[in-house]
Amino acid sequence: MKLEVEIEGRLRIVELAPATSSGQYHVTLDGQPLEIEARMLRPGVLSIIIDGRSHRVVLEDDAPAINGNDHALYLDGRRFPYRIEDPRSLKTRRAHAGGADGPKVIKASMPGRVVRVLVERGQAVEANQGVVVIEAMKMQNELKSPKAGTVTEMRVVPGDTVTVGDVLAVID
Amino acid sequence: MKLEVEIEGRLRIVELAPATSSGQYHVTLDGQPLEIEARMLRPGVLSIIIDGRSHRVVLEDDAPAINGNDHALYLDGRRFPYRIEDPRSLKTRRAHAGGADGPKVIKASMPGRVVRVLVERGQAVEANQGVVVIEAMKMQNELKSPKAGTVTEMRVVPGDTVTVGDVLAVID
Amino acid sequence: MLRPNLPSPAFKKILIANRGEIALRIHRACRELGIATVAVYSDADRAALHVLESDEAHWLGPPPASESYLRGDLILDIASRTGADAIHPGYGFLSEDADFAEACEHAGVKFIGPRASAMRALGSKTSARRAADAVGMPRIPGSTCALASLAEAYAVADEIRYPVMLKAAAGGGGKGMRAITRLEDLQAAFEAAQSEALRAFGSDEVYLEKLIERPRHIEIQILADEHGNCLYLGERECSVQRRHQKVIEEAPSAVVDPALRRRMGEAAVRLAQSQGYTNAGTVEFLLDDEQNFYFLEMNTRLQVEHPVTELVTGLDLVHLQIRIAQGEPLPLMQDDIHLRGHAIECRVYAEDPDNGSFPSPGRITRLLQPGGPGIREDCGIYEGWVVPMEYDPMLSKLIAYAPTRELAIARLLRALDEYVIGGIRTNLGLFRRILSDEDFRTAPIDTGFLDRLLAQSPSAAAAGDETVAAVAAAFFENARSIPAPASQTVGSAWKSAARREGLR
Amino acid sequence: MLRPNLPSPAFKKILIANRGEIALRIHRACRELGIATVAVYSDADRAALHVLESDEAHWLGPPPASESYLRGDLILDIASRTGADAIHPGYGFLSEDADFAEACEHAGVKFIGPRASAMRALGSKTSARRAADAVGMPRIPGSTCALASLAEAYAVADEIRYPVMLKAAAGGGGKGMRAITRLEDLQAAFEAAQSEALRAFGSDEVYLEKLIERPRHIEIQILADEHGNCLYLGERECSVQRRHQKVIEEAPSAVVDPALRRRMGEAAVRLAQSQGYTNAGTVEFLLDDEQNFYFLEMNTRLQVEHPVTELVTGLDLVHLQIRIAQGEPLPLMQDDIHLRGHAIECRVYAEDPDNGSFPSPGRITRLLQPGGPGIREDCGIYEGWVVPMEYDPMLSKLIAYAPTRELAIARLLRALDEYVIGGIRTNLGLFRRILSDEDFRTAPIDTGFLDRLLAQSPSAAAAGDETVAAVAAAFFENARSIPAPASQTVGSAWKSAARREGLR
Repeated sequence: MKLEVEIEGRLRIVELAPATSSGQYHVTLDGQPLEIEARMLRPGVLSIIIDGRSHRVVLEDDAPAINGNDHALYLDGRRFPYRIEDPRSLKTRRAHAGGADGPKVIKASMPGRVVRVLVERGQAVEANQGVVVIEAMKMQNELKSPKAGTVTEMRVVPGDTVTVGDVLAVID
Repeated sequence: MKLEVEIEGRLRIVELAPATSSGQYHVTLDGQPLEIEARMLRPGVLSIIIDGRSHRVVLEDDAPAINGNDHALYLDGRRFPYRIEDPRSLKTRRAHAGGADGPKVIKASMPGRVVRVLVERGQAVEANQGVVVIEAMKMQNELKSPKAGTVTEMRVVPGDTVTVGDVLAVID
Repeated sequence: MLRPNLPSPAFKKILIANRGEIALRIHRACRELGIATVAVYSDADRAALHVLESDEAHWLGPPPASESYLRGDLILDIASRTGADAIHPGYGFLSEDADFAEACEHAGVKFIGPRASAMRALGSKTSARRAADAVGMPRIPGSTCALASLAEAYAVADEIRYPVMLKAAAGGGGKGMRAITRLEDLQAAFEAAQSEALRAFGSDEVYLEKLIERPRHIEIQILADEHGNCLYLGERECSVQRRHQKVIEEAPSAVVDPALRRRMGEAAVRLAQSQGYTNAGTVEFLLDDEQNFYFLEMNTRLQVEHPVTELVTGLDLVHLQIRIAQGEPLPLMQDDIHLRGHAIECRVYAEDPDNGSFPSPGRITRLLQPGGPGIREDCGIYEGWVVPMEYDPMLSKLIAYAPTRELAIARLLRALDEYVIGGIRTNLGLFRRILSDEDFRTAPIDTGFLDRLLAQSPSAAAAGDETVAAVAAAFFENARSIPAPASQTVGSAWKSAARREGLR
Repeated sequence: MLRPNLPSPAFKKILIANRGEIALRIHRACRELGIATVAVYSDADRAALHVLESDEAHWLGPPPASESYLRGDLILDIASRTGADAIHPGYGFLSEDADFAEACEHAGVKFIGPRASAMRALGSKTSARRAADAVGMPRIPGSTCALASLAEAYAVADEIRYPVMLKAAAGGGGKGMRAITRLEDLQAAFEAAQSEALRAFGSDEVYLEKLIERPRHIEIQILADEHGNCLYLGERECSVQRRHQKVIEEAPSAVVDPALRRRMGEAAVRLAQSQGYTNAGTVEFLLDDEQNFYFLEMNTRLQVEHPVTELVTGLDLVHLQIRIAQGEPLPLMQDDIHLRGHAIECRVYAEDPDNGSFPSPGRITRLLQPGGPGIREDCGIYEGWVVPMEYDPMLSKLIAYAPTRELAIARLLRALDEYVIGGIRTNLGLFRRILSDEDFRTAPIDTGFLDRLLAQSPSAAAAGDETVAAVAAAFFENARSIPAPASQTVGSAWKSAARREGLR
């Protein structure tokens, strides 16, 4: 099994193959061979021993897709967001990400309830102008326009419940 | 949904029907109606509120079938073995359980390793004579013949690993 | 020595008018004293731990606190229906609501806390300042009551000299606070503080104080029974704050010596006794770098950070609150209180460090909790639980106790290494950073410490090996593409392992 | 007061030659002192908690201890390969093996425990009895060395008078022990004890002692550094035993007053110092009902029940063991040791109460662990782990600390209510029974207490409501027949709840 893992801003190529005895794996990372002993303790909790070093790794499978990352794992108290895909689709997505031009979507960066909508459809906005205010756990978060332009869509009204990644408005 | 629950030596008839609001159930127990608020917190862990009394109940789903019980649950620090089935098969099984006559099987009452086999096939045994010795966690358990008779089957040899309920020998 | 219990009408049942970790902590104390508990819950909390563990549980209303946990009328009604002898309010919600305490008195249900009159006298900042002046307690120079006008503000500031601080009379949590270093900034700050106070607390009363530079926040825990006895249980150091919210608390303070502890403790006791205060309470002070202390305010309830005091005194504050409310005299005297060792508490919050520390409610998908020597966790969460978006983001309090401050810090770092909360984002990483910081370890901290620390970029040498992370990601993906294993081995080799482990 | 640390060659890496809860407990101490850890494991323990938490982990061999945890040669080889400065043996396995301690000394790896010579002098019962006699320590009248013949047994019994007790010289755990009340039973008992001792310990040496009726088992914890300083840290009461195995331990003992504590403590220190003993050790005594104490034996290692001493003294014994082994002088003096509060420990075992308490290894399908104030759990298990059949059935030590014995009992009962271990059978129910027993609560216990309690049938009024159990069983069956819910509500109503909880 060969996988491309995008992690900490780098693309790593990992190949896994079970070795003869149980729990042993031949692994290559970016072409370098590693001998690894691995156990899935329960779904999402992995024990890996590499060269005598013991690591417990925990998968955060319901992780929100902030920053475009699909998954995250915890290792030694640190959270590693990562993405796994085949090289073709990764390049495609990068090509499509585009520059500063074109319509911009404003997404909810935290789950919560919409308490105020500060602009309306068709309205002109400045860069960094407040657009929507979301509240959760007694704290309010004002989402701002990433660029100057016009509000072409406003998808929420006060009282709506939103979750991370929901599109709130579009600015063009 | 109507179920017969054999628990603490009694057969209880339970009917469950979801009520209109979420988590509410109309339940009848042996014909008596109960209003119940129930939540499965995660598989095997249940919260029930009956008449304002709050209970957390935990299912032991891999419970060994000691004493012929298929399941067990924990409530307020007490373990309740129970069995659920339809009345026809229950009666059938009871009818088949039979009396003191007929062949008797000797089953492992704990998981462990067979360290000694004390009798051999064809040998005559007394009631309470030792048949097989199993060891686990530095303790040994001698399994005895439930009646006088002849060893008609001996299914294990020293060194075998057994689990609860495995048939070790048959006496007739 | 502990005095023997006197006979008194013991409570048989207590209603706990709160949620989360503090509701569970109070339930545990009741259980230990043989008292049945009644939990209350909103729609968002049906599956919360305080509901699961209690003996009885009753529904209050919809998720917003104003329709559930703040509904004193519904709570008193449940207390009456269930035959509860007393109500413990915890902290927050109704705990400092004198009207509610009074309603309990009228309904014949004991409110576990001070009487409404003492709560009124010491709960408002301005009336508490007058009470503090009356007992000669040092306080920060400034206005005793709300400023009537901008002109008065100018006059007071001129008298006490700049820098000065504007504060909301009804406030807390940093809302309505403004530091002013120059005369020309006073007008704008005055207006901003008034409008912020009005929005946050429904009152635009503000007052003015001398600004103490690089102060420490030190507070004294007191306990008073209904027979006139009042004790202080040493201090807590709460200088590690962010946006005026406490983040880490410890006991004892690294800078309070026995003589200062005694002076502060005796001042706190005098204040409490002057108003007939009963039950647990905390007197908050600022301490300047010349060991002068200034009265700040009094919290007329149990504090979030009470466990650090419990660990260094060996006492249980909630047990003692209940015994006091039952009418028992305090079972010990001031000379029986000895501090031993050091305790530090972290407030674990659901907040997203990569997103401005905004709240992060949601489902907890994985939870691995620390344990072992010297670790206490007062927690209200479990794996699979959905942290609701309606309430305070505090998930848990992780507390370490050890013979010395140095070892308590090391122990807390060890426990943080064991702790994993997945599915929601938390501030666990923030504690690693604070506890490893040289200034924190050598203790020259003040209330501005954390803001300064966070203004620096984190040191590059973060834990966690990228190579291991990349390989682990591949194993998780590999596991995703094959059926869930029934055993402890990755992939298809699991059967042989199951056999080896005696499972066949 | 704690003395400041002296400079000494600190360990950088320690190999932990053990498994289970004690391996994890030692790992935590190392972490807290900034020392890296090396775990070792057999095939049965690849997924054990001590392996997961350690910095390094190395494979030893197949499951049987004789092929893994008892292989001192393999362990020393791993210590050398990994560059470990020291080996901590825990308890059991190699912890009292003087040959192994000596091999460590030769290999230049520090053995964290006494030197081999002191271990030999105090580890065998007969040589320890001679050492005890030499320092004038009271011991039970009887033979000092192994009985040469049945004739000698008759002579000694005649001199000390019946009832008498035969014991194995190399033994422990009740093996080779026989109580004899009449002359005519001596011969049969002598032969049985000899053959049992030979089978269990490879030596048929037995000795004879006066039988103390209704004794308490009281032991003194000592700590000795390598500079001639030796302290006693108070006593532990371990009278609640079953088949001569400790089940519940507490500190302090309800019957030991300061004067007796001091006499026993000083006797224990004298014994240790007479043999140049270093590091942690425990001197075990029997106490009769007239407060006479008799030397029983010495355990030259850390005990299972050390946490109760840690809780009442506020010290960390494993930290101190490591510092002593590093060559540091003890950081405190006898006058610095003060006992505060009360601690009780339960040894949680995998055993089946419905099946003669036989071992119950297997997979832990559900695990809900207690927490909160005053609860410490030293544990080596987790949900999903398969408890192996090859080792000791101890899963965990649950320990409660509170200001008084009464509250410590109540707290432990509260924690037991929160504790659920599913999939394997455990003795959790036994602790509920002991802690609720009137004799245990009022403390007239002796080493026969538990056998007498278990001979009675349990009281009928067991907890747990059958009606609720029957209804719950139906809900579980209902859940089995529908797909696993993605939310917290039973059955099909889950979607609306998910919406309400903000999950859509």
